[in-house]
Amino acid sequence: MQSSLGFPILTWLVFLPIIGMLLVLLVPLGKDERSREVSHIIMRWITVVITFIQLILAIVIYLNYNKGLPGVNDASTFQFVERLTWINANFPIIGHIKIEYFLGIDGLSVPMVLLTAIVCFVAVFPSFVIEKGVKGYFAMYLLLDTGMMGVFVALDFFLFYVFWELMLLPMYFLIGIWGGPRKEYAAIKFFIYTLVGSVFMLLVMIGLYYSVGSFSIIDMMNPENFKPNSIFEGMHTTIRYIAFMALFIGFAIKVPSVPFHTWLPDAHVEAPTPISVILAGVLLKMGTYGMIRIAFPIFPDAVGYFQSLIAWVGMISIIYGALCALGQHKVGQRDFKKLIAYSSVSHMGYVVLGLASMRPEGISGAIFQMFNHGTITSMLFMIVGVIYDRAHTRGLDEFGGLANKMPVYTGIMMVAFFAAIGLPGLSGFISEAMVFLGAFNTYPYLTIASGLGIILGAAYMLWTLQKVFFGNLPDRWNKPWDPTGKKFPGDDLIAREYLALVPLAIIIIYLGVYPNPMLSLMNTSVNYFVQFMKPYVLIGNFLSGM
Amino acid sequence: MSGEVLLYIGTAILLFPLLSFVINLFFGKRIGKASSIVATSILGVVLILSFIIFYSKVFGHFENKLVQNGNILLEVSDKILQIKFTWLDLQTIQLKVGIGIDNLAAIMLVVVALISFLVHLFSIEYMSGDPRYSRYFAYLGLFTFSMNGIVLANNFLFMYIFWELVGISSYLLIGFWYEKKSASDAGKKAFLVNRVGDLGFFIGIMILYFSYGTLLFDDIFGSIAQGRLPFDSETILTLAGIFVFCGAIGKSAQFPLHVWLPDAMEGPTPVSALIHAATMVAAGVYLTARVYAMFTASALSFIASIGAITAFLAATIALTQVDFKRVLAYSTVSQLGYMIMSLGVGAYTMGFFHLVTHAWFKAALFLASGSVIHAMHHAAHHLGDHHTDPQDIRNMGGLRKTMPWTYRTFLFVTLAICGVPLTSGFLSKDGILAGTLAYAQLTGGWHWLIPIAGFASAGLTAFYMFRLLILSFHGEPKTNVAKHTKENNWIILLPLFVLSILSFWFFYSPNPLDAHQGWFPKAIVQPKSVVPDEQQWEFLLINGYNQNEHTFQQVEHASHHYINGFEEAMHHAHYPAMILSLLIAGTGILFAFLFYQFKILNPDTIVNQFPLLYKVSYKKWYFDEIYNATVVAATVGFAKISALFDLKIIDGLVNGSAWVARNLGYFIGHFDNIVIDGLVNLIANLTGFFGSMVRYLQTGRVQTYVAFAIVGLILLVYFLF
Amino acid sequence: MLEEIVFWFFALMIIGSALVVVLSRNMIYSVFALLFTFFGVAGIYVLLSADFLAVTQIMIYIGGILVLLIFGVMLTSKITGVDVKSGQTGKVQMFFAGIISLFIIVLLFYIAVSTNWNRVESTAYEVNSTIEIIGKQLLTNYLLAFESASVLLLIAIIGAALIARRK
Amino acid sequence: MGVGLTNYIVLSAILFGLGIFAIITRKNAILVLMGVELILNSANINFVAFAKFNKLNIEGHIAAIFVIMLAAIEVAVALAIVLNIYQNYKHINVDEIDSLKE
Repeated sequence: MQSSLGFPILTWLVFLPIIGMLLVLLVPLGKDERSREVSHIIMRWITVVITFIQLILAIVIYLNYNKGLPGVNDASTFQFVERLTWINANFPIIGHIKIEYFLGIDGLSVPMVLLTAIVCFVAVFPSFVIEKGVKGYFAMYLLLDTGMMGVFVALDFFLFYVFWELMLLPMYFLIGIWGGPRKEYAAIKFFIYTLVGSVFMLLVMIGLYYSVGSFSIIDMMNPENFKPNSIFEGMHTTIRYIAFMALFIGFAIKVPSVPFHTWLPDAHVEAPTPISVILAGVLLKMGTYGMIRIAFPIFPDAVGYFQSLIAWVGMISIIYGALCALGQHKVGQRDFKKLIAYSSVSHMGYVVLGLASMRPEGISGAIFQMFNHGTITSMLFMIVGVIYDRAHTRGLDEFGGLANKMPVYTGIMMVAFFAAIGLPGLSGFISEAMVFLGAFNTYPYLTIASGLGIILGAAYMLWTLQKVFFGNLPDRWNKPWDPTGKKFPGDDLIAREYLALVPLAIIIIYLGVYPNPMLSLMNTSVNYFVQFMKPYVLIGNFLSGM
Repeated sequence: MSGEVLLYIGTAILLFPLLSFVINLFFGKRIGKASSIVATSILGVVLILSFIIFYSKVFGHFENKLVQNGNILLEVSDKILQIKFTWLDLQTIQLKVGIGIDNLAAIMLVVVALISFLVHLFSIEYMSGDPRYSRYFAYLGLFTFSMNGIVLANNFLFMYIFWELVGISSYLLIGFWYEKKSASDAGKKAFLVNRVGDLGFFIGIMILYFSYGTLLFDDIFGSIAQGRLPFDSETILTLAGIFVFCGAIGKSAQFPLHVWLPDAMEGPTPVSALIHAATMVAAGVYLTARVYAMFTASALSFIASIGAITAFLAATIALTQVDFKRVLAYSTVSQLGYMIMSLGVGAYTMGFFHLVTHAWFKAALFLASGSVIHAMHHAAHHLGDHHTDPQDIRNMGGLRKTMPWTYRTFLFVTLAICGVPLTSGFLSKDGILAGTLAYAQLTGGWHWLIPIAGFASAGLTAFYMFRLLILSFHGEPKTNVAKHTKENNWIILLPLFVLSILSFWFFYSPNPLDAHQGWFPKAIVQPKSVVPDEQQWEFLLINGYNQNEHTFQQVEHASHHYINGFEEAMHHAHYPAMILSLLIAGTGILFAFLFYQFKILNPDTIVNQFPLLYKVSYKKWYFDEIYNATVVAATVGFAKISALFDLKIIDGLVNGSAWVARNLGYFIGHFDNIVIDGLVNLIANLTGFFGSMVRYLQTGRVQTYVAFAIVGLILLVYFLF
Repeated sequence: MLEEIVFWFFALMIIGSALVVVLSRNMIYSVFALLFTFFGVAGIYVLLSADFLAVTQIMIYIGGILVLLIFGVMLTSKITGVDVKSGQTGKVQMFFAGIISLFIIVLLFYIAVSTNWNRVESTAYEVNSTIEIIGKQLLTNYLLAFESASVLLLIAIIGAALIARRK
Repeated sequence: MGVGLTNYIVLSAILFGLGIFAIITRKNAILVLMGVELILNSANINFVAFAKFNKLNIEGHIAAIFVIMLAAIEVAVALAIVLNIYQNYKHINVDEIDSLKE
């Protein structure tokens, strides 16, 4: 099926940043201070323009997306499909290998494509403060963009894996070179954790290939495609359970779910602000996206077997993450960013819980939560970045009374904080409520226990709010942030920060009041997905008609 | 007016305060002082619209009508006017929401709009000079919007949404002076304590959603009435009711979550009047009334007990408090307990009636206290005295002379809250006490404790309210500040007058001794319970009475017949309850005068005689201490443990495995170096040897390369031909 | 007959002087021997009825390139003349180079002889001069190449000047 | 035996071989350059000879013209490079300029 737009929009979407990367690499670095400054500005704006075009492409996709087609395991209803043979050769020993360049999107991936485009665009603005190795930074940034976008549109498992790994490397360098004091530790930790997950994925992928004879994820979803006597043939076999678990752990590391989460706080604390934004905003979603795109539909029988375990993982992540976040007020470096990193663990727990529910509300809520967490947490990290840029510290105990010094900033911050708490009228509420409503049907007690996460979430957020923004300003911050007035004229936000924060705030409020534009995108696919999984899994079906 | 028009007006009422919020938030700085005028005039419009709705709905008649307009369904009947539309569309599941106006909502709208308007008016003067003047009015707008949302919600989802939104506006307003740590602490505490209640509320919602797949009140109650129970179990139905009631426990500051309300007095006083006395805290009562039909007998007993405990507990605490606003706060808690208790025992109408009357006089009390504090504050400021706490009643006294009008209104509304005849307070309180008596008679056993708690609190209320009045207004000024107070201007006094006038009986009933002769009981009739008959009190079952047609007119005709056994018992209990409550209130007032006015009895002797009792009361039954020591400490402790666990154990494991892997790596590295590398090196050396041979060819000289190229050419030609 | 004599004269002149170019130990000799080589080639051109080319050969090669080369020699050989002699590399290299050169000569010789050249010799003097034809061709069929060549020349001039310039 | 095409080709072959010899053996960069000139001349002889023995096809002449022109350019640029090398190394011995090895 040809792309419905007459040009391969997904390819453009994915590889546009590569073009941007080449452009950035071609910008000559001047010899003296001023010409170098000029070339930095050029590189920054190249990145802004490229990501902006990407955003526009994503919006074009959104506008032309047909909401009536389900996708999921039906290759003919994927949209904007591009399918070419990429590698098709006979190899000695391993035999015939056919790998396709197979891109396409459905309701499960469209929200993620939009999210990636939005987050990559807004995260460029906090990148403006990077002064060291600007060329390498933006080149890596754009490469990372390609990798992430590729993961969300690839339908060939091998291609998916390639993009997955492609994303890993720039991230490693971005943390390892432009990070904080313990950057090497954080970078290598991130790298090894993710690599472990990738290895699991690779093994299962190869096994699936020999069982199915194709790398197409869609082919793998159909049990009839499994060759007789191949390792994954049949249903409810031990090897399938093991394979599912391997995939699940691989993705859970990325989510990250407790107990595979400890790379996240370190990576966040050390990463520069924009990279934290991307890490929390997009990268974490790849884990849950992988579950719903690959792990669940390929091994539905194993999902049924492990379903309650998955729900437990979600519930523990929610509560444990929230407790750890609360604990940051008392333990350790009392780092603002670490607190938000743990809150991410907690919020991504909602996604896992929602997925485990296998109900339309739960899964829609989970995908919506992925999107919302992407926007909200991006905002939170940028908010931390704003004061870090000014005060060069992120200690929770070192501030106070910022509300008087920076009123607009505080106002915008409140939107993000309250959205994270799950205040109605902001997008976080709807997705969390949907997750809860869905999950309660399948796992009532676990859901009630997860409810504690809401209270704890409010506790650590309000505590932070009080410590950092309320009260009186310590004397050391009384003077202007920047005495020269060049970098930060005035105390409050500067235009660049408005550009990054205000669009996100608008999205959060808009989707909080009127979520249907996002829900309608995924409805058909989610319902189809639920129907597809239904024979294998536990669904709270007290309600007649469901 | 036709039903559709009323619904549009209702939508306007909902959205106008939001407009005020947006205007003041974004343009407040620019328009400066005018922000108060903008906000107040918007609220004025809302007030007028609310009166229109009130009049049309309560005294009007509507033809049944259904209008489907695209996604939006308009439903008009005598019972309720409502809009339903799909908000969350998941194709297979469509979550419908909407707004509905029935008599309950119509009356509540007027309460909210009027008090909100008066508080806006009051604040123009009270808040003048505050650096965040416009922000204050923005928050008030947000609050009024959310409160109207609660009132108009016809489904659990909207109810919950606006429930949280009032929570957040309350948080913002309590912590309005956030430079004070105590203020931001109080805001945080209020929000978190409410969150605990809200979690219960949300669990209740989840149970109901799971069972019925919808969140509209109509549909849920309809399904229960058809005998479909959650999890097919009456116990779960009871539990669902109690969980939903948890929301009310939080918001209406009922035992055991009442601890946030007194602290909330850190907010500006008009806010206390609006949110923490009259409207938001009454939302819990409103919610209980709204979903009254789904409570089983057990759930109602639970509600009644919680109410009774709260009423008594808060009254005992109020006895010894010295902060003007805290006394009023505990009084509020106590009165809210009354309302909840009333709903719990089955006196539905009287409970809601008390909500309305209490809203007027409690708002008046708070605004009067605001007037006093404002005057004290100005006097202290004038004298340059920054040590005298303007809220401490031990610093007042003699204000009767300096602030005569405030005193008069305060006196009148104090009489109202004590339940003295000719006031609205008497009507509602008397009704509630009669209800508890009837309830105890009909059920017996330990339920007799409920009327006892009710009467005891009535007496205590009379005592502490007069203690407050006497200590602050009578006698001689105890400080210089009190002596120099001045009466406030009309902007402050006008709301007081309006509210105290509304506390006269004649607004509600022609007979100052019996509320049942007024319009109120006819407008607010107890909804027919939808729970299975065997799960409800027999005396609450409505006999031969079609709840779907309880219009004003029909009820008027039916008023001589009791709708159920409870009504009858309550009617019989009316006079005993009245006499008893008058006696007890009179005793309370008398003692207050004996103690504080005539000084015949010395309060200190009592304190010395019962130090424990005094301490318990003064320390608020140690609730804060107990919570801090248990729940808060445990949570923070768990948080600390988790954070440390994460840092040391999980991360330790990760780093430990990294360490193991590294050392394994070293070991393998050495093994590699010696054994495997030996082999590899051999091969490598061989390769290297050949390489170095070839290397001689690589001289780096262009000439050599040319020579090779030519040799190559020759060979090529040779082999090709 | 005359043609043969002329051919052999020039051929020997070319080979002889080229040998001197290649073998002479003195650079100045080499350069001057090159002059004769070029001159001989010009003669061969005349023999091949390429009159314009012959003139060009003399003008450019002898008048331009050779002069440049002499300049190069003068500028680089320290003017004292110490290093005017350009010693050849070792004998081994000479030997190998000789073999390679011989091989290639033999190879080409073999090719030249063994190939059946489909030659259609024109009547030698059909036209008086090739100048007119070349001129027309250059400005019609080969215009682009011609112009490119001029641009190339310009670039080369600038480039050469830039490279040779002292820092 | 008349003077045929073969004569010219053989002549050019010899000239070519000598040019190669010069390039390989000579140390001095300028002499290497001269070798190149010899090669170019041998090529030109071929062009013109083939032109003559192919109905006096003028294309051969034009090719030769361009070769001459290229030779001029080459010498100019090459000499410039040689001078530059001379400035850096103080000699122009090609076999000692072997930084390509590294």
